[in-house]
Amino acid sequence: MLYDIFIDPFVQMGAQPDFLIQVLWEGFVSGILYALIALGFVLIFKASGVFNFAQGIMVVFAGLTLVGLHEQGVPAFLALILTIGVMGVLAYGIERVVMRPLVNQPDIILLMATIGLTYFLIGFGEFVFGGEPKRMITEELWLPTGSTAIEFGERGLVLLQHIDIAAAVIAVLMVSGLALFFNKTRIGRALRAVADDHQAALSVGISLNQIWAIVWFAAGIVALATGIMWGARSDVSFALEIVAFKALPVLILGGFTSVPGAIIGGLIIGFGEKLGEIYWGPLVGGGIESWLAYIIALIFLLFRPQGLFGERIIERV
Amino acid sequence: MNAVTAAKVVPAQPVAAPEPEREVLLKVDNVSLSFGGVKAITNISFDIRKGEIRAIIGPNGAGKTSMLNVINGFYHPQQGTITWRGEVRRKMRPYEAASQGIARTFQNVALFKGMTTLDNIMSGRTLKMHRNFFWQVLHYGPARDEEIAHRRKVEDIIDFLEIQAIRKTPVGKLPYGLQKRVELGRALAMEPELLLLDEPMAGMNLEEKEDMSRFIIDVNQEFGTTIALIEHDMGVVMDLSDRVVVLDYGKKIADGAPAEVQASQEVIDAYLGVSH
Amino acid sequence: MARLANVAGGDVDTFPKILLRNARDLGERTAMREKDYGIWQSWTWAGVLEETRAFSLGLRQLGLTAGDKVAIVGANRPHLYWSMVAAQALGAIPVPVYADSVAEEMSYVLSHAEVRFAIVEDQEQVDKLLSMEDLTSLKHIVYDEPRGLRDYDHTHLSHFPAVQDMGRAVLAKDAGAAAAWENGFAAQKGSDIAVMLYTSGTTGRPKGVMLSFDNLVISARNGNEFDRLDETEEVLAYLPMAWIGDHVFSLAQAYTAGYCVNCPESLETVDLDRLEIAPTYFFAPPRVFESMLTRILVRMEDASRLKKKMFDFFMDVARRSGEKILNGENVPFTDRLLYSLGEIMVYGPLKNRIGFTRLKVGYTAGEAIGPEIFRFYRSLGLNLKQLYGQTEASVYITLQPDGEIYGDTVGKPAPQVELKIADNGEVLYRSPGVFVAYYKNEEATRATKTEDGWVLTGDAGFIADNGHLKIIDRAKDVGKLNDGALFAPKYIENKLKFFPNIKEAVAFGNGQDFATVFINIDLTSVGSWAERNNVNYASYQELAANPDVYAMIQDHVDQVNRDLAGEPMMAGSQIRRFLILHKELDADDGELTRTQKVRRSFIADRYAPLIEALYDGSTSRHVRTEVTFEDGRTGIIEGTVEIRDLTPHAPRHQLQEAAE
Amino acid sequence: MFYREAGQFKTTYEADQALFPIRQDRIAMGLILAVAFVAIPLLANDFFLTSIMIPFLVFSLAAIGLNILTGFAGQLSLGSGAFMGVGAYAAYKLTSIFPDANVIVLVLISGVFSAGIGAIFGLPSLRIKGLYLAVTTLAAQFFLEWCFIRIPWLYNYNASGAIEIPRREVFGVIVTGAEALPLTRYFIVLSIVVVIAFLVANVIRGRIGRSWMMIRDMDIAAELMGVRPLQTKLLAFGVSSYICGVAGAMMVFFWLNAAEPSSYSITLSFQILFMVILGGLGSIAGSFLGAAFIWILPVFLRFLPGLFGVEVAAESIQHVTFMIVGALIIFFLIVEPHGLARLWQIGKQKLRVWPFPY
Repeated sequence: MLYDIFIDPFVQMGAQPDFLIQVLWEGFVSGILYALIALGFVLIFKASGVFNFAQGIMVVFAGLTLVGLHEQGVPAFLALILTIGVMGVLAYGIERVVMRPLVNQPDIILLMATIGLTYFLIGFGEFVFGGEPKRMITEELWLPTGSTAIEFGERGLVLLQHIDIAAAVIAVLMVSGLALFFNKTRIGRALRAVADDHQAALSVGISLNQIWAIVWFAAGIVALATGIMWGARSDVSFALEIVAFKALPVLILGGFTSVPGAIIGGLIIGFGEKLGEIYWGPLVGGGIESWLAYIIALIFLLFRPQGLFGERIIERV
Repeated sequence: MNAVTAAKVVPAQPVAAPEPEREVLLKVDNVSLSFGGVKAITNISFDIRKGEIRAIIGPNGAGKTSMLNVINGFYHPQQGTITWRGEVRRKMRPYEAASQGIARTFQNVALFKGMTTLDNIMSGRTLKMHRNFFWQVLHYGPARDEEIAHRRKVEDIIDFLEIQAIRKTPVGKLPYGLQKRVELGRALAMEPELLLLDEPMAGMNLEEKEDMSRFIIDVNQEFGTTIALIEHDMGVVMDLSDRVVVLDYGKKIADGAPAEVQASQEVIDAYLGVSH
Repeated sequence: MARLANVAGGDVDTFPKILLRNARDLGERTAMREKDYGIWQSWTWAGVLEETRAFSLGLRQLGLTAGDKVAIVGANRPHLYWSMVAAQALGAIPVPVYADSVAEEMSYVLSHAEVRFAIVEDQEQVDKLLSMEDLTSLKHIVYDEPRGLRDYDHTHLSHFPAVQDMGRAVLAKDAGAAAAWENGFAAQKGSDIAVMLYTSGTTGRPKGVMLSFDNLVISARNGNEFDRLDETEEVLAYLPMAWIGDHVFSLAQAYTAGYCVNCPESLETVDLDRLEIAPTYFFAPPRVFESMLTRILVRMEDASRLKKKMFDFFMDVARRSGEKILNGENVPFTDRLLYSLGEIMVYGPLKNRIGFTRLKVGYTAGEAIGPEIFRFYRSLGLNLKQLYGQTEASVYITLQPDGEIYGDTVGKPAPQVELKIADNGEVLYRSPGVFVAYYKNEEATRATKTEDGWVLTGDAGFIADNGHLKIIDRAKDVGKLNDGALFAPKYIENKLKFFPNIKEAVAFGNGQDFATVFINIDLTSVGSWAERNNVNYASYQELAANPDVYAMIQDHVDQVNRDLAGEPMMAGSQIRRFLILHKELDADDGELTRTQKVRRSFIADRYAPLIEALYDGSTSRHVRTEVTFEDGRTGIIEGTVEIRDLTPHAPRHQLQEAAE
Repeated sequence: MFYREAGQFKTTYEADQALFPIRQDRIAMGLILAVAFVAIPLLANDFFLTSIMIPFLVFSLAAIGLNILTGFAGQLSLGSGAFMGVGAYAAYKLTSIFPDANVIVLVLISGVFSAGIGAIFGLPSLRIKGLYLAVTTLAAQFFLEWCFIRIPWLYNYNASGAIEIPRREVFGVIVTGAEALPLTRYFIVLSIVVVIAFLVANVIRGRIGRSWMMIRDMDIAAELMGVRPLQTKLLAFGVSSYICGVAGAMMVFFWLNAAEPSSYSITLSFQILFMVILGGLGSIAGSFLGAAFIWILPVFLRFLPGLFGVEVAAESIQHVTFMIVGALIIFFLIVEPHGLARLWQIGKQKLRVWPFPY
C-alpha cells in the first residue's frame, strides 16, 4: 500500500520519461489556461476588491459569442472584433448595473452579486446560442492545428499540439501586454493606484467608475483569449464553467492580487493535477482531477493562509 | 448637625495615604513584543493590584493597546512573562484568558452589530452558561431556566448602567456613547476579576465622560473589580486611577500615583508637553 | 358595577383597613406592578398586605410612632406607595414631597413638617437629606436603591428590604404580631389625618395640606362611582407622588376600587410602559396630552405622502363626526361608514401606539387644555374628559359627565360637591373632600376656608347655562388694559399654546396700554421643522432667534389675534407686540412650578427689562439671565432678543357663537 | 396596523423571551400551521403536493441548514449540495442494511453522517476565513461528488450508478418508493421540517445561537468573551450539515424516488445558497421565503406563457428562468441585501408602528 503511494508512481515516471514529459506538457498547458482565468480574477480583484465569480462564465460567453457570430455568417475576424465589442458593452453594463449600486457593500455581497451575474450569463448565453456544445473556429482565426511529434530518447515520443504551443505563446504575450499596460500607460498606473488607494486614483483624474469599466473590459478580453484557446482544445460549452472553478485554488495559491502569483499558481495546479491523475489516480479509481486542485489548495492554505505572495496578516483589535 | 448627617462617611479619596500593600493580581515582567522587526513593546514590567484602578497612559503609538492585547492573550510576547494570580502564564488563547476572569472593552467599539443590547450583554454570560446542545435544542426545562437566570443577571447590569430604554434596540442603531456603555455592560456580564478598558471615553462629550467615569468608579467599588484602563484625557486619569503607568515608544517611563507621575519631568517631556 | 363601591362604608374607613379588606376579598388579583429588570414584577393584594405589614412592623422597630411625619421622596415605586400605608398603619402621617425639588425647597418642606423618618428612592435623595444641616427632626432614612450607599454609616440609615426583614423577624418570633398590628389601627377613625401634601403654590412658601382619611376615601369612592371604576382597571402611576392627583388616582381610588397600579421603569420609558400596560383609566395634565399630540404630528410629518394624505383625510372625518359618535349623536351614514374605516386604518392603530386601546376614561386637569388638542383625542373615540380640582378638595370639584363634554367648560359639580360664585367672580366649593387645615398655618387656613366650610379656589369663573363651570383665569390674574378692555392672560396663552410650535407663552397687559407676550418655542416641533428645512442650530437660543422661526410664530400670534377679534369680550386685548425668549422656562430657575405652571409674577420680575422693551417701542433688547442646572450649578445665558409688532384685527361679530 | 400590542405586557422572562412574544404573531403562526396541516391536504391535488409543496419544504430545510452556517455563524459554504448527498446516500445505505427499520428514523439518523463529514470539512475554518473558506467547501463538494461516483458500495453496485429508493412501510403505511402516496410523503416532510425548524429556533435564541452570531459579527471579540472558535464553528458545521443531510435524504426518499450523483452537484449547492441569500441571511423565516421564491418562481414562469396562450419551448423557459433568477439576485442585493426576510421585517415593523412611519 505504502509502496503504491510513495514509490511506485516515481518508478513509473523513471521508467517512461517520455510519458512523464508528455504529462508535464499537458499539465503545463492546462496550467496556462487556469492561469489565464485566474488572471481575469486578479485584474478585477486588484482594481475593485470584487471576487468575480463570473470570470469562468465570461470565458464561455466570449467563446460562444465568437462562434455564434461566425455561425450567423460573420467573417471570423470581424466576429472577433465584434466579440471584443460585446465584451466592452458587457463590461460597461456590469459596471453600471451591478458594481456602481453595490459599491461599499461587504465582500460577501459582491461575491454573491457575481454569482448572480454568472446565472444571468448562463441563462442569457443558452437562450441566445442554445445549450449544445459548439466547435471553436480555430482555422478561421488562423490558429495552428495539428501536432508535432518529438523523438525522445530511443523509443520515446512526445506529442505537442500546435494549438497548445500557440496558447502558451498567447498567454505569454498577454501577460507581457498586461504588464506593459500596467506599468507604462496612464490608465494602467491609475489602475494600480486604485488597488492601493481609491483617493490616489481619483487624483490621477480617472473616475472609479471608468476604471471599473476598463478592468471588466480587460478581464473580458482575457476571457475571450482563454475561451478561444480552451475552445480549440475541446468544445465551447457551459461544461467549461466547472473548469473555471479551478481558478479558485489557483488564486488561493497565488494570492488574489498577484499577477505572477496567478501564473505560478496556475502552473502548480496544472502540473499537480495531471501528475496526480495519471500516477496516483488509478489507486483510487481515477477521476481525482475533479477535486485534487482544491485539496492541494486546502493543504497549502492550512500552512500559509495568506497565499504564496500575500503579506502576512496581523490582526488588530 | 442632626443625627443622620453625622452618619455620612466620605468615600476614601484615592491616593490620600499609601494604603497597606494590596495583593498583586497581575504582574508583567520584562515583556517585549514586536511585529516583523517593529518593536511595539520593549522590556516592560509593572503590576496590577487587586481592587485598584490602574491607568496605562502614553502618547499615540506608545504600545498601550498592544499591552492590553498581551495581557488578555491576543498577542504572545516574544520575551518576558506574565504572572496571573501568582501563576506564570504560558502561551494562552484569548478565550482562556476570558475564562480566567479577564474581560475587556475595545478602543473602537467591538459590539456584535447584528444583536440587540440585551443579546450583546447576554453574550458576556457565555462562559457562565453550561447547558449543552441537547438542552438548548429543547429549550424548555434546564436550558430555559439557565437562560432566565442569566437574563436576570443581565438585567442587573442594564439597571446598573441605566440603559433600560435601549434594552431591545439593535446596537448598530445606538449613538456612540451608548454603544460604549453597552460594551462595558457586556464586559461586566463576564463578572471579571480584571477589567481592561481600552479608551472607554474616547470620542465622548463632557457629560458622557462624567457618566462613564461614575460607572467605572461604581464598578470598582460595588463589585470590587480590578480595572486597568487606557485613557487620553489626563483629567479623567488623575481623578479615576489609583496608580498610573506611563508608556512612550513601547517603553515604560514612569509608574506611580497620579500626582507623582504628573510631577515626573520625563513624563512631562514625553507626554504632557505634547499636545494631542 | 363595582363590587367594592361601598368599601368606605361602615368601619372600613382608613387605607390600612381597606388594605386588609382588599387582601381578603381580592387577594389573588394583581394590586401593583412595576417594570423592573425588564419585566412587570407583580404583587397581588395579599402580597401588598404582606409587604406593607412587614415594612410597617420594621418601621415600628426603628422607632416610628403615632403622629410622626414620614417623608416620602422619589419616583413612583411600589415600595414608596407601600411606605405610605405602612406609616398610616402605625398612626404616622406620610408626607410625600417632590423628588426633583432643589435641596433648599425640600429642606423647607421637611423642616416645616418636622419629619422624623424619610423613605427615599436612592443615593441622590439620601445625599440631599444628609446635606440639610437644619433638618434636626430627622432621625432615620430608609432607602430603596442601595447603589452607591454601601459605604455609608448605617446607624441611621437602612435599606428597604432590611427594614422589612426586621418586621418579618418580629412576625416570625411572635405569632400574634400580625393580629396586634391590625388591632393597632382598628381604632383609627376616618377623621384622622391620612396624609400631608405640600402645594407647590404659585406664590409664597408651600403650604402643608392636611387631608383626612374621610376626605380621601369618600372623594375616591365618589370618583369611582362617577366613572364606574372597579377592580379591573389598570392605571399608570407616573406623575409626582407628592401631587394630589397621583395620590388620589394611584392610592386612594386604587385602594377603594381595588384596581391595579403600574409603575413605569424609568422616566425615559414612560411612553413604552404605557403602550405595554394600556391603562383603562388615565390621568394627565394638558401638557402631557399636548406633547403627545405634538409628537404624533411630528412623526406623521415624516410619513410618506400617501400615508400622510390618508391620515389627514381620516382625521378630517374624525373631526367632523368622531366626537358626535362618541356623544351618541346623529351622524350621516356615510360619515359613520368612513369613521369605522378610519378606526381600522388610523384611529385604532394610533390609539394602540399611544397605549390607549383599552382606555375607559381619561382625565385632564390642572390647566385649561387647548380645545383643538382636547377635540383631537375625543374625535379618536377616546373618552377624555376635563375635571377641575385642587389639593384642598382632594381633587374633585367639578367633572364632565359622559356625554356632556364641552371644550371650554370643566364640567358639573362632582358628587356631594356644592359650588357657588362669589361677587368678585371667584369660585367657592364645599364637599366631603375639603381639607382639614394647613399644617401650622392657621392664618392661611382661615384665609382659604370659611367658618362654614366653603373653600376659596382663587379662580375666577361662572356657571354657564348648561350648569357647567367655566373657568376664565386665576382670580387675581384677570386684569384690565388702560382702555378698560378685559385682559385674561391665561386665556390668551392657552390660545397660543395649542400651536404645536409654541411650548409656553406668558401674556402681559394688566394696567398697560395693550397686550404683549413672551413665547417659548417647542424644541421638538420647531426642531423637526428645522431639520426638514436644513436649518442648522446649536441651541434653543439660536433656533429661537432664527428669523424664519420668528416669521412662523408671528403667523401664529396673528391667527390668535384674529380669533380674539371675533370674541366681543376679548377683542380689545389683542397682542400688539411679542418676543421669543432666549431660554426655555424652567422649574429649576423658578420660572415654572413643579407641576409646570407658569409663575407669572416671578417671570415679570426676572425679565423686567424685556417687558420694559415690549412697551417702550424698542425692536430688540440685550439680556443676561442666570440659569440653574439640575445639579445646582449655575450659569449665564446671554443674548439679544428681537421684538416684533403686530397690527390688531378689527373686532368682528362672532356669527357662530351660538354653536359654542 | 393589525398589531394591537397595547396591553400585551410581560410579567415573566419566559413570556418575554418566547418565540413569538406578540399575540398577533402567535395567531398568524397558528394560521400558517393550520393551512399547512389541514387546508393544503384537503384542497391540494397530487401535482401541487409533489411538484410544489414537497420540494419547497425539502429546500426550505436545506436552506435552514445552510443558513445556520452562513447566516448565523458567518461561514460561507458552497458545499451544501454535497452534504445533502451524504445524507441521501447514508439513508440509502442504512435502509439497505436495515430494511425493517423505520425509514423515517433512518432518514433522521442519516444526518448524523453528513454532520460528521461536515465537521471534518469545517476543521480548516479555524485558520481560514471568508472567501478562502469557500474553497474548502468547494473541495468538499467536488470530493464528495467524486465519492458518489467512484465508490460503488454507496449505490449498492447498481449498473446505473444511481440510487433507487425501495418501498418501505411504517406502521403499515407505504411511505417511500413509487407507490407511496403524495399526501403521506407530504405529511412526513412537513412534520420533520416543522419540528426541525422549531428546534433550530430554540438553538438560535440560546447560548449556542448567540455564540454563532458572536463569531459572525466579530470573531475576535467573541473569542475574548470566551467563545472557543473551533468548537463553535465545528458545531455550526455539524448542525448545518445534519440538517442539510436530512434534507438531502428527504429529497430522494420522499420526493424524487431516485437520485444520481449529479443530483447533488454544485448546481444544487448554488441553488440552496441563492435561497438563503434571497430569503435573508440569519433568518429562519427567510429560509422558507427564499425556498419558496427560488422553487416556485420557475414553476410559475413555466405556466406563465400558457396563461397568455403563447407556446414557448421548455428549454427556453429554463434559460429565461436562469436569467431572471440571476437578475433578481443582483436586484435584491442592490435593493435589500438582507433579503426577503428583511423586507418582511420592515413590513411587519411598518404594520406595528402604523400609522407612524417609525
